[in-house]
Amino acid sequence: MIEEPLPGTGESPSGLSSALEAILLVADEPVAENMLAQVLEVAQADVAAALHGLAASYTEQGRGFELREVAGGWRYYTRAEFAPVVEKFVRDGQEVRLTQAALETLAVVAYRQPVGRAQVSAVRGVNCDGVMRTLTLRGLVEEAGNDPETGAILFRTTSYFLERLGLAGLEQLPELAPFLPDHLDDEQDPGHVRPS
Amino acid sequence: MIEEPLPGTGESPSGLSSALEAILLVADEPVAENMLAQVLEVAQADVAAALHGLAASYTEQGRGFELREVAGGWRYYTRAEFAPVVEKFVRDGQEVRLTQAALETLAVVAYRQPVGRAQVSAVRGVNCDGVMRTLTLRGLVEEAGNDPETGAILFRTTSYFLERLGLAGLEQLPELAPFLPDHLDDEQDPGHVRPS
Amino acid sequence: MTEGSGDPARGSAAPGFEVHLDVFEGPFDLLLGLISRHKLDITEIALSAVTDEFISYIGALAGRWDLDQASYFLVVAATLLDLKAARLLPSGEVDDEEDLALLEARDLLFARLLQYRAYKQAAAILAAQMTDQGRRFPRRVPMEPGFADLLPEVLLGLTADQFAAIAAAALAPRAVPVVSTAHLHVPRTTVREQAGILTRLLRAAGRASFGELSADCEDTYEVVARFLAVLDLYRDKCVSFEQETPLGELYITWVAPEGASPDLAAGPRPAGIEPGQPGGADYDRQR
Repeated sequence: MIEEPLPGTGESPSGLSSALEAILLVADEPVAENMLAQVLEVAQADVAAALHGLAASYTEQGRGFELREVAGGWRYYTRAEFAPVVEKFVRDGQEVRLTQAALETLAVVAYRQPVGRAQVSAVRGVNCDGVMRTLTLRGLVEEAGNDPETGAILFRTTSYFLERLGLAGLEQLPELAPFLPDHLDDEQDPGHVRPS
Repeated sequence: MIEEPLPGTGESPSGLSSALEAILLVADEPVAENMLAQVLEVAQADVAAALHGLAASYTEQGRGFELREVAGGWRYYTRAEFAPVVEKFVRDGQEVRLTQAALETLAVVAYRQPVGRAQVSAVRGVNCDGVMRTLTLRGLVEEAGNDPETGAILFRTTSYFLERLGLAGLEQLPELAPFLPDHLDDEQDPGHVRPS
Repeated sequence: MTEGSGDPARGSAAPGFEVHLDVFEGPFDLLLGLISRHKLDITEIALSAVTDEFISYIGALAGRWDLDQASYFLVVAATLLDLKAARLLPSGEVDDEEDLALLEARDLLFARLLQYRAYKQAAAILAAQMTDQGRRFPRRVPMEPGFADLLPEVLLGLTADQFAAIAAAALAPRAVPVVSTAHLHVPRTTVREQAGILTRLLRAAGRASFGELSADCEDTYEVVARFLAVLDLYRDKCVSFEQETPLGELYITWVAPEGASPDLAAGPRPAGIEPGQPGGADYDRQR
């Protein structure tokens, strides 16, 4: 799909440069050149040249963002001169209210941690990838290693979560039993979830 | 701090446009024009003009990302033509496709909101409780209080619904009228959409 | 007459299902369109034929058909059935209020069908738009390290107990969705069985009222079965009955010649569905 192996140098980015822009826009951590080369199926040298070309053009055009190579990978950053408005924007944001879906997912993680995405999805009956991402972005949930059997990423709640709920530790989470329907016996313990 | 109130039209964005680029780069949800105007201390009309100018220039230059007005705000998206490479890169699963029953129920809620389960069931001729629950779990539909007369729970679509459809607001829903026979009177007219 | 070529532009719910009737041949959706535009009289459509075709269509797909298509068919078939029932009612001169109400009901059914079609088409547009939007990925990345500390607080707005209640609700096992069979009756008895009981009672008593004969019935179902058994015995000339006044007490007299054994009352127990199906327990044991 990427026809031009060489990055354009003009105002319009080449196919390769545009593809790099698309990928880096959604990357949530710096992406290494060889990773990009692999996804795009082009030579790493071409990727490097295109990235440097893009970074230079953003700077030259005085855009609000820049492309920087950090920690072995490339990532979009806001340009330093706009830090004051970005700070103002971030600070001014209203307190974030979680959606019902996010609250339910958070509740499942809190009581079943460490827990993988698949198990959370199985409990809630719908895919929860997006919501888990939101909770991670908001600092309420964090990764907690991998499942020794499946290798799936496990998640747990953060200390920020405890702080927001006004608890000193996880052991202060209220017991679930009083909130569960009476007729549930141990055998039916909903905690026993078959991973999907 | 933003000296130029008007967006540049050339290759290089103006100060306002660049500031908007910087802010939108760190936003993780659509940002409303009035919010941007407030942070940047410029008139909302100027913000709107600058955003439309930026969006048009990205498209014209064939960049890998685009700026779209969705769910009442502006947000960066990857350009659709790069979906194949982005999909290769993004590790999260694709959004799950909705069943026909869920889509139809969603359509009724979208056009009749706020609406109770009974009204939705009446249109489709089948019970919709399970489907409504699925739509709620997926975050596409949410509760919107109770019917003042019957006390039944009412439902409406969420802003995530707008995001999934790429609509700026409910008023952008396609008109239902062309599909409807003439002789349905106003009371029954499902095309009457009340914006939330 | 439409050639039986599937038109892919038509509703995606039933892309492959076509009907072949005397008056119409073509995609199911088109059939609906014609009916709704009054181009085809609903009374001309044999719904049972459409249903038979749909069933054989599903059968031919051998498990590859999807639930969406089947449920779409059911929704529409139910509406068609309503429509047809209304259509078959006399629709001549409107001379009393009841007729007027019938006509109005028919119009409402048309409106309902068309309204459903409207939403179905809207749903197709929403689906297409979602697919299109699904090709664009929003920027959704963690805050730049330099600004992370400035992020506004997340408002949970819940006490720990409220949070636990949400967890309990989310973690509670959901009832496995099942198709309700509450409206289906497993016959707990059979007319033959009731005829046997009646024969025994009447041979002993000679004559009795139906009230006496059905005094031991456990429920309405059994009373009905016993009454049907009376009719069967009457047909077999085993009993006669008399009823002085309409809705009055019904008396039944045993009239069969001595020694005669009515067909129904004799012989082995019927092979109807009986309580405690054999086989179920075996199956469980095998597991």
